[in-house]
Amino acid sequence: QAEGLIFEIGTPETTGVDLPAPKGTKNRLGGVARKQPTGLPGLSEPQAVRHYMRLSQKNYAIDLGLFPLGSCTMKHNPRLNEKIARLPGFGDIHPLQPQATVQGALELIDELATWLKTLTNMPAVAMSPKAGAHGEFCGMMTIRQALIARGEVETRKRVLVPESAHGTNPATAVQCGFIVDEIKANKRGRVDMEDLKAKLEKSDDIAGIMLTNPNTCGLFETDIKEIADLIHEAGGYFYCDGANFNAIVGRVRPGDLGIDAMHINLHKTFSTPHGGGGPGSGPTVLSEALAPYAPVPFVVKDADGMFRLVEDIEGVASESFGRMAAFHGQMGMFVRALTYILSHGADGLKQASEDAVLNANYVQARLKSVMTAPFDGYCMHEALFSDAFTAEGIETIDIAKALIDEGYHPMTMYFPLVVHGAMLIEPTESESKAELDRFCDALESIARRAAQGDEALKGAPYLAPMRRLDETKAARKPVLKWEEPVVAPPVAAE
Amino acid sequence: QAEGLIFEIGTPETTGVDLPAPKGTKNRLGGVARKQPTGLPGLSEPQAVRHYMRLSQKNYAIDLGLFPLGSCTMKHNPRLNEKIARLPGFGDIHPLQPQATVQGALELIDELATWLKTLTNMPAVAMSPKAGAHGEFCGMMTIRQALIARGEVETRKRVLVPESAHGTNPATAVQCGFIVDEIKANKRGRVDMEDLKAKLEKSDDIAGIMLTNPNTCGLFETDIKEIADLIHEAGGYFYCDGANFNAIVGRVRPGDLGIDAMHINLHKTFSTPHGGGGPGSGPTVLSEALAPYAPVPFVVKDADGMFRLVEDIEGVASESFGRMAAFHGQMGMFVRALTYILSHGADGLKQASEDAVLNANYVQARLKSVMTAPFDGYCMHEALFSDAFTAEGIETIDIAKALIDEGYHPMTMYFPLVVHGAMLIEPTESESKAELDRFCDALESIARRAAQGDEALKGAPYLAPMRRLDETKAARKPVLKWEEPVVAPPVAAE
Amino acid sequence: MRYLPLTADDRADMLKTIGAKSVDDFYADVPESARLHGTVDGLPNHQGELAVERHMSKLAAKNRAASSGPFFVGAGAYKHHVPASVDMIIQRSEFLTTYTPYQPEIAQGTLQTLFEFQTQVAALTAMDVANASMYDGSTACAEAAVMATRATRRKKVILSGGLHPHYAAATKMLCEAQGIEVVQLEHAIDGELALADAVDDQTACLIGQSPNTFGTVTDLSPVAEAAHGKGALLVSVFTEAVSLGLVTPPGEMGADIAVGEGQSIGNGLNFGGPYVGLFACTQKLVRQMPGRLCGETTDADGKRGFVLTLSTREQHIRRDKATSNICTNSGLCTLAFTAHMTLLGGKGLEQLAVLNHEAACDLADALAAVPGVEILTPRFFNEFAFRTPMNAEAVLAMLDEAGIVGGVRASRLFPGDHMGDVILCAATECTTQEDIAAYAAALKEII
Amino acid sequence: MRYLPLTADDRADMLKTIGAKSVDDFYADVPESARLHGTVDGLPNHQGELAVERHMSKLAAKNRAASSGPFFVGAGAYKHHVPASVDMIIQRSEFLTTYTPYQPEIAQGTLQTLFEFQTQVAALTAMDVANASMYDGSTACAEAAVMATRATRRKKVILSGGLHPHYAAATKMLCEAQGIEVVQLEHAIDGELALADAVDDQTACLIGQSPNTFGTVTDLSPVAEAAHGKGALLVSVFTEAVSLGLVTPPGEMGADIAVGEGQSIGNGLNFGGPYVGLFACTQKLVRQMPGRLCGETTDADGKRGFVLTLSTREQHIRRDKATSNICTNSGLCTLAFTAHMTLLGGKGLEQLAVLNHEAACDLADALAAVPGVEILTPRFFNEFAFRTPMNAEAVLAMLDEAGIVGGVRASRLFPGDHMGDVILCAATECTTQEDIAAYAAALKEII
Repeated sequence: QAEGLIFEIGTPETTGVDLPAPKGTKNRLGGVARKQPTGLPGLSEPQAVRHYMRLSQKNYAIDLGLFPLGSCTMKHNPRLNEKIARLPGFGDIHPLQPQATVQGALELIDELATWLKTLTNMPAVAMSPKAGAHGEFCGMMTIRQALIARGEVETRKRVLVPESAHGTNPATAVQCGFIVDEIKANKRGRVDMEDLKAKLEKSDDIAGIMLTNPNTCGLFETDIKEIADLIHEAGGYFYCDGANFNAIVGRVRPGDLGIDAMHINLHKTFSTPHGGGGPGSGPTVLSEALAPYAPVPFVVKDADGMFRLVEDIEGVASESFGRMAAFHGQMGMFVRALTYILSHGADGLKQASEDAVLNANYVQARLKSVMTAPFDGYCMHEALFSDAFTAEGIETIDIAKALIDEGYHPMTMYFPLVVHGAMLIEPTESESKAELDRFCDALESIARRAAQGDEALKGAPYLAPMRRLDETKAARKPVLKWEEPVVAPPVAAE
Repeated sequence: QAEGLIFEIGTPETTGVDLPAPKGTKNRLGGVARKQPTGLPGLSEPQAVRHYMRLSQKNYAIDLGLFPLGSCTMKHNPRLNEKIARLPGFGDIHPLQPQATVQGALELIDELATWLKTLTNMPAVAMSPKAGAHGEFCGMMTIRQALIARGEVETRKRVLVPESAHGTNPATAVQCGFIVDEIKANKRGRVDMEDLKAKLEKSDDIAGIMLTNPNTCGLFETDIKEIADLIHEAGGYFYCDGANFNAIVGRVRPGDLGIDAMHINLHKTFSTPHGGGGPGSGPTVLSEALAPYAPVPFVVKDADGMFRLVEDIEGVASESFGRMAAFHGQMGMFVRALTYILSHGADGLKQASEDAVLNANYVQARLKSVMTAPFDGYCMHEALFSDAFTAEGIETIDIAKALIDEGYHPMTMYFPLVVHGAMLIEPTESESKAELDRFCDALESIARRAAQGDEALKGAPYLAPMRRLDETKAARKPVLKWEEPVVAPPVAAE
Repeated sequence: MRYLPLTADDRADMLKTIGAKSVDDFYADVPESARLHGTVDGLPNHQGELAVERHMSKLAAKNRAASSGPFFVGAGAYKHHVPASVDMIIQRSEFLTTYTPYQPEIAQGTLQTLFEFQTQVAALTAMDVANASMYDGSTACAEAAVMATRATRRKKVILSGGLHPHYAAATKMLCEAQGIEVVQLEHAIDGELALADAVDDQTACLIGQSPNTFGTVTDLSPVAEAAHGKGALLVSVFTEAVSLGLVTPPGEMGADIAVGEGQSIGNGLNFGGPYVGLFACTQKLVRQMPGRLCGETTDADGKRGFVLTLSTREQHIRRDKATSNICTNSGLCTLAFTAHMTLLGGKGLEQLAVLNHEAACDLADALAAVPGVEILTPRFFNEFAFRTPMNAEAVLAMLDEAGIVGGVRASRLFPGDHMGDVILCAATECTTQEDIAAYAAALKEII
Repeated sequence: MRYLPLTADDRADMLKTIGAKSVDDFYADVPESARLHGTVDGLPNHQGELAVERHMSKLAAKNRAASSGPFFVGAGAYKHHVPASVDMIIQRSEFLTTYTPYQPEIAQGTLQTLFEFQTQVAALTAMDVANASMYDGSTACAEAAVMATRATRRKKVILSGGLHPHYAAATKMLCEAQGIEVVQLEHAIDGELALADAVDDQTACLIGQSPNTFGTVTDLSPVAEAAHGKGALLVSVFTEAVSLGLVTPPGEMGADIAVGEGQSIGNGLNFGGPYVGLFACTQKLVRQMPGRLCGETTDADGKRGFVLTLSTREQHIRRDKATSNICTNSGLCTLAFTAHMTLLGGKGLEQLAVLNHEAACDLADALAAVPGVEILTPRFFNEFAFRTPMNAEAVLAMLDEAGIVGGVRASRLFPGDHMGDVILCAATECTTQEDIAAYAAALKEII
């Protein structure tokens, strides 16, 4: 059933809040007053609740079933984390209250920072980035600032980025003033070391490399330590995209691999809810070489045991590259992530990684006979397939949409780009074997239909709240907001 | 999609809680220890959350749409009430804590009692009944106790109950040791005064009357004051079933009608959530005549301003009929009801009643041309129809089930009994006109099909999570719990 | 008014459709003298969330929350930890804002959870069948007594001296209204077995409790034997559902009916309510049971589904011949119970019970070491009674000043029973070693 | 481990299916020297909810919640009342635990709310179009500056002296990385109009704020005119979204891009994040916009539906040619905003804004009456700056002792700007007359 827009349901007279009547004070706006009312409709509370509940029913969610989006780590979101984040001592404190009144908040940031450093074996972490891409930005800005300090920012402009990289990597590099130089993948889905070495032959313009590990094919970069050595020898820095950290937490510490910076998606690895597209949080761990350039603010513990925010570029922060955003980072996500880390503990985090990898390998093993696994061997926490097995005319998107009819969210489609018609499946550690078996059964049956060229797949989904949507139409003449429909004037009587 | 039972999904080894390991203390049970483990399965938290979320999707609810169950008052449940009930100062206090540590809780009970007395214009209220039927029980027990005090409990056994009464009324009367004598309804859907008078000709065995007002036909008992007078003249008491109080709050005070006792369903009139069948709460207001017999406990305010629980039958409570249940009543519901009352205020409660009645009359007006309205005139907060308009073979249940396919919860069916194939529709004040129009359109179309004898109605619902369920089968050989399926022994090889 | 969707225009349009001048027309049947003009006196007009929240928060702030410090009150309600996901599940709109599942096609969510609940309760109590819950433990107990009289066609009920006095009171009240004789045995810390001596061939049932109000656990098997020997039933009561993970359950003791309070699993303290009454019995008695029952069946397509069943016992069908007048269960509390129990699983419950027992053992040791304290309960699960050399009320008041809620004075529950120096106290998994040490230290200071 | 469904048996079965001996096989590619044996040092093993909740609650208890007493801090984040239903809506599983709506067929819930959000933001700012949100106001401001340089092909950005210094810092950082010159005008309480004088034909945009960090409201129309005269754009910033109900919005002042912080509507303080950046612009600039956009379309059956659109601007398609590297919005905060705004409606927001303004007027009057206090902000909405005869930090510390959180010292935001005696303070609908009286009385006591 279609649910109307609030503009169609509500009226401008209605309100779902009751406020005391204003006293009628003469205003002190000095004439800077709004001229046109917003005209926005209101809904009474019953109407509003129903509107959002009905809309919610058109969404799929982890709480309802497997959400195997590769590289997105859609794992279970513990409800304890939500409860803790709503304690008034966390949810109801202002970022600019006197610091003496928020010592618990500062301690929490410090404690989370400690565990992030412990899990990565890195000496420093910048807590303020607001999402993964913001964390990448933070990492690349510290590299830029280090190059400034070395007097080489004008000469070292080239950043190597594998073709399998997340799209944000090249975008971030460019945003920081770098030039992107793509490196190829080899037949095993890893960085082509020959190509890398060739790119490093001329090394005096190298700023660094941006590499995802485990990479976007779901594979661990076998030569990662050699890559780190080569980059460092070339005078560059090693940025690691930590989007796939979930595969290795508690088993491998990125600091032991020679990296200089890595962002951590708290909303992936440490399960802060994705919320339909955010908010995220992207703390970025830094090596000794980059630590001095970390952004403000950060928390320090003074000799008297008091926690203190360093907010300005001075003193201990005098080499900082600056401030990335207002205030001190995504506190709401910090609370949830710390709750998650303490709940899992050292043993639980390790077990979670292992279960995530086990689940992905199980899916790979169950499906590789009916779908095409482009690379040999075990995968990490996500299983990659190409569309080589499909009959002419059946595409990855058809398989994805057919999964919807089986009651699942599709996998990641057409990414990474190194594989034709990629399907990237990340089940996460939150799935039971029974759930995985049901999923594999469903996907196996779709894959067989795809191999046989079943045209019905092209019409999928049939059972979703909507059929396939016309994205081309949306982009051609974008309708980005609701407008009052133009009522045709009554035809005048002849 | 079918969702398995926890016994099919879970395993006895799994648990969704992490507890510290026991120390291994020698037990002091003196051998009174469980022999057989429960064998109950556990689920991990992700599995449990998904299980309940998936099951929830098989339910209909007010938050999703109109829930026009007559006599149940399925109105919007404000979320503020849920928030307040979870304040640790309300949700996390023990009924037997020292009273000095729960003064706010006692004050809250006293404050809610005050507003219930104000809204009903009654001098006393018993707060401890746990639901509507428990409130009826409370009221009838005070009557019984008053008769004991008068020395007439053995002689005055007869309680008059209209045939339109809720089934709980006769059940309650019997549970209190009374004998039920049914009185008829007249053609206007009210108490037949002639029948009443006839029943009162012999009056020395009359304990009282149990009358619902507004009654279960959704009508105000026109002769209510005369009824009260007649009962009182006969030496009996007037129990009013307050299930339909929602129609008159703020417009009529039951105390002005001559009643002696009335329960109030906090979960109807004051919107504590129905929760799939409870918990309810049924405070019972009492007249001067009955007040001394109220059950313990109750709250009194001492001269020093401290609130105190009277928990035993002594002192001010020496005439009390006793204790109905452990502790002091449904505190969780009291918190929600008081929040509701303060949010609405005197003006809002009145407006809510008026809107509830307006909405019901609108439904009646919109549908009376296609369905059969058995009584003339306006209704109160619910509109009653009979099945007289349907073609042979089409029953009330078919219309109800067809409503499911239109996206609505059915109305109350086959109640009250005074009308053939009754359909009792209570939209409540929580519905907008647009919502009512959609509902009336849907029901109108079903009614037309019913009048034409559309056999397809008998198969409805078609679009619900399940088709019609076989209730006869369920009752014939009841399966009331899950049992491990018996695995057929393997057939021995010949 | 934020909860009312009708606009002024809507109201006018609707009156027009109806053909009424104003809403006053609808109230024309109300006797003139009973019509309220204006609004009720005293109650203020509508207020916004902020104002209401302030008022309610002030009231809440006047109460000491159990989590805010060392807390040792039990005696029928227990401070346990409830997983956060349980509260999230019961706040789900489709569970919170739905009605009794009278339309099973669109209520399978509620019905399946009830079926799972019934199975869990039957397994926990080791009984054949369980219903879909009662208001609370005390009303379940009263209903059990009446049910026993129906089943045996006898009119006498005997209550043990350890039965929770509120349960006893509720049972007496319900029975006496129906002309059933209730015999209350003398209050005793360890006297459940006295029931065996009291039974006679007029007795419908014996009602014993384990753990009882003083915390004493008792194997009621001898009571069951004595009852059955006289054609009577045993009703076995518990107020602490967590004990079922460790203590001999009613079914293993030969009980015919098991009733108890389910609050401990999934439900908060809530100052005494809403709680959830558990009610189970033998297969033989199932058609005598009060309350709702959910049963398995199939739909028109042959798929497994669930419905409320055996409703011919209930008042909306049977009216004055119903088994009880109860027409609600404790739905949402039932859901909380079953969700928490599902998270625990059998193993989890057992471990939780052990932790409770160990905490109580530690508490008993710590208090016993305080000079002048005498532990009175011989065998216990997670609560016990102890004697102090002073008036218990005074001791509790002084503990309160030290920030410790030390328990319930026995004289509050058993007035007139000369228990002025007895305190009932409980420990659970929420009790820390620090809490226990603080209690013992404060008690030492006081007495 | 409560969050992990695999049982030991499952793990063994699955390894068998895979043909691996143990999970160690999967990590064979990890260089030997980087393999961690055992578990990481220092971090304890898994803990139950109760233990974790205790730890976190202790941390929370060390913070003073804004609701716990008189509270007057603003300067970019505001204490407002959020209706209880908003939090219930955002905790709904289908909103909370879903991903970016890349599969529109099963994400219409998220998409339709985004479309409604965009429409609301456009109406509030009086701009043509709005995107589906940015991280927060400060990053929205930085992105607006860069967008202006793209649109004008110029490389210079001028910031007003009243722009929130954190916004200025974030903007400077992003611009300078890309070789964009940033000119910061001198900090001034009432200096937004100085932007008009600073514009030249190298300027990509002027960035002004109203209400600005000192609370001053300014009609930026002359700035827009001056900018447009030189071919530059006006970026109009706000940090208090509630002001849009009362104060001249960006679109009415001729802004080309409007950015601001949406926290005030629907979102709690959360110590600074997550918040929600609002971003709107003129129709002409729409294809230059960063961030996600939701657009209307139809499905294969012709039904209206919504999709993410114009994604050719975004990095997952454009990679190094994207308009921004941002690939998340602030989804759940957006939902909170739009749900609260839907409850308010236009009329409700206007009334809320008036209440805020009146509270601030009362506060200004009360403080102005304290001898030695000088109100510095000439025209304000709900916050203003005032001068005290003492060091502001000392005054705030003494207010703190009196239980009053009195505001932000200007020197925290503008170090080195000789504002040591200036306090920025705000009032909202949560501010009571008692709060104001307590503030004035305490201040009188102190200075």
